[in-house]
Amino acid sequence: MRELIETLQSDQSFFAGLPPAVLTLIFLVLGAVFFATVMALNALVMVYAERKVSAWMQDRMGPMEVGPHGILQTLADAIKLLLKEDIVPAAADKRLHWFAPFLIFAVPCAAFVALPYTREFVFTNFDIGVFYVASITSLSVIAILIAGWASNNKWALLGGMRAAAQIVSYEIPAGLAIIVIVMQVGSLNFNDISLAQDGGIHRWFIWRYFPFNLIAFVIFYLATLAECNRTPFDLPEAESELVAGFHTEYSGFKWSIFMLAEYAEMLIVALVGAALFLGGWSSPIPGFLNSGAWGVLWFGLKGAFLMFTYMWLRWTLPRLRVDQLMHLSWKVLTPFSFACILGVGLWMLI
Amino acid sequence: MWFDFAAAFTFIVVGAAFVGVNLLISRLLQPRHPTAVKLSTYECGELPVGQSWVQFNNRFYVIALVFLIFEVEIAFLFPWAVVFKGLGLFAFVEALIFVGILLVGLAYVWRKGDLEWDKPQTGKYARESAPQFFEDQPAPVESEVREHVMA
Amino acid sequence: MTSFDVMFYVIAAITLFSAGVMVFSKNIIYNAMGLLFAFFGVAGIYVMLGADFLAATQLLIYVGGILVLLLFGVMLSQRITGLEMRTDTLQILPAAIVCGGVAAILLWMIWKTPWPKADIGPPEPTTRNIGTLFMTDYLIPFEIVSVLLLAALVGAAFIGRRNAQ
Amino acid sequence: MMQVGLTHFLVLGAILFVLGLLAVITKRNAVTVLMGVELIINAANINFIAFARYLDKDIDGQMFGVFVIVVAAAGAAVALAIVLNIYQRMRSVNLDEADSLAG
Repeated sequence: MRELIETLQSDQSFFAGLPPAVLTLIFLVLGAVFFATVMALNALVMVYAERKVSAWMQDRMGPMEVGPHGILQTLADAIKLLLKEDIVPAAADKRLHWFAPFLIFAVPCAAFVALPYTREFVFTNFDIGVFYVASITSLSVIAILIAGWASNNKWALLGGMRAAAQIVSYEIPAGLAIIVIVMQVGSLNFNDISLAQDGGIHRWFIWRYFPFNLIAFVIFYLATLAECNRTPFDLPEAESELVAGFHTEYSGFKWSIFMLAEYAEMLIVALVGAALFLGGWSSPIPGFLNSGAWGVLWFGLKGAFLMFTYMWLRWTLPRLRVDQLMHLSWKVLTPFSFACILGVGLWMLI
Repeated sequence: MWFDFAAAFTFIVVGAAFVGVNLLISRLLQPRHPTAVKLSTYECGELPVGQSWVQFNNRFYVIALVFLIFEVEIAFLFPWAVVFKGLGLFAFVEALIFVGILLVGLAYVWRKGDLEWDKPQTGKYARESAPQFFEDQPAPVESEVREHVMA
Repeated sequence: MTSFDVMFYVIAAITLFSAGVMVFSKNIIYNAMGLLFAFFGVAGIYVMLGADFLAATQLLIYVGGILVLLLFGVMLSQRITGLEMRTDTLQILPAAIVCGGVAAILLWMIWKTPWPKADIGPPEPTTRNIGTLFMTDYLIPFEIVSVLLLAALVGAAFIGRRNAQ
Repeated sequence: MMQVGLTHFLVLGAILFVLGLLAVITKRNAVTVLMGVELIINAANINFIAFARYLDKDIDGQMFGVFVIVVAAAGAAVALAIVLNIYQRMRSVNLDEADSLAG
């Protein structure tokens, strides 16, 4: 990205006259707008895919009316949501009720900046990439707590508290699973991590140090699933007991901002999982389309595959109980992730 | 480094602006007919009782506490993991001591039952200990009910 | 003014404004929100000072950890009605005198001290150095941190447990 | 307007410190007082790191910063536990009411 800006400046191009700071700012804003659009489109596509996948798994048709095979259904839903009345309950704290959607959307947006998209073109080259993503995504807890509190609704507040307790519990195993990979690479930079897995499917981290990395991947997968409040970890939104959880009192487009953020967060954890364990932008077949912009394709495919498995699980598994949830996080995943660090560490020494 | 963080800052600002623009568009397009019933708090059709800013069980606090302590540990393990490859056995033993001491803490809260959430009780014990809200019983004080529900 | 200067003033303004909200707002949740942005701004200041690892640690521990703990503390320690979410202020006059005095002394000191003019280069990545220092010069503090955390965990869990009484 | 240097960071730290101090003195609610303490700690940390960058040109100051953050986390954890305990005994977190040792 920075190289691109420098090339544009040095050329006798249209941009040559602009001061570097302004040019950089323009490019950053354009990039950010691009990624925000990607987040919105991602949600549109994923909601459609989720409906079709669930229909397929339950042997029914799913949306069929709007457009061929109902492909415009989510677009119609988005327009509908845009036109809906936005209700702020009279008892709510209005300012914070407005504030929470902004925070919850800005957080995943900031995480996109550090991911590795291709071998040559990195948007940014964070030296602390993984750590940065881990810390910025931990902010969404605050947004959820604020949304739950500001609604001044018992279901919303209880849902928010539950969501916060769940997310913070699963941040620990997820972080420890990331450390397992960082130990093997010796760098927090996403591109270094992807580079270490370059050269085919057998070089991916998920297969190395068998079975420790595989266990770490499973831990990371389950923990991030829980952080996204997805089934079987969707207790904060358990509709039978808590109505809609922390966004019970949100309607209209503010509600859809929460949905957008949820799908964006799913995309982020899927992409981070792909970058850490499944080789990032590198091609699964050695030497096959393993350069340049193809990286985006591979990276996206791996992420899409992980997201498909999220949906698969959603329509397969029942919801956990609260006590099972805490049990799984603290008494199963956390000890096992420490065991993975121990095992990989010992293995690397010999 | 500054470029990367400037990019992150820009993304946060643009992300918030994206929300703002969309909410503004929505605001211009949507109908606005607020009524008292529409603006009331949703409690499954019942009239809301009291404020929702109720008090919760301390268990939430203990979970957050254990989380904070282990989060700090993770923050310390990240730089260790970066240099582990080059330093070898010595660094491994040091981290082992570091993690081992903290695992004592995890074992403590585990043993003391701080990580337990209420389990649904079954069998004879459940019938005896379940709260009885029947007519022959004195009516439960509201706060007790709430604590029971919120636990 | 370079872009560095502009960024400094932007971040400083965010930090000071939110710290002001934290201090002067009477609603505890608003105080916590002010603190959120103040922490964020301080993380930005760390980045400007070339401490990238520390900035991310600030986000992870302060915002993702301590602030969540504080919010839980607020929600666990308030009465049912919204009125109690307000927090009163006491001792305004003596506080103003003390704080004004401290501010005057600090600013006077900063102004009077002849700070050496330093030529500094662009910031370097710090994580690797921090890791190495943990394993060499700061080995004992590194280990003692785990003892401190253990003590805090056991002590706070003991005190905070509901049936401790 | 002079170029941003060490002095600017120190002044920012000083103002943050004073704001935190103000919160600690004037607030009645124990949780808010804790927030003020966190602000003070952050102000001190800015100074550590500013000196590390401009005077020491080393990262020892940043090491100090990391340890300060850890100690702040441990302190906040224990302090909040105490506040919650006081609340359960006295049904109040106002510091001027929690003046009895006997509970």
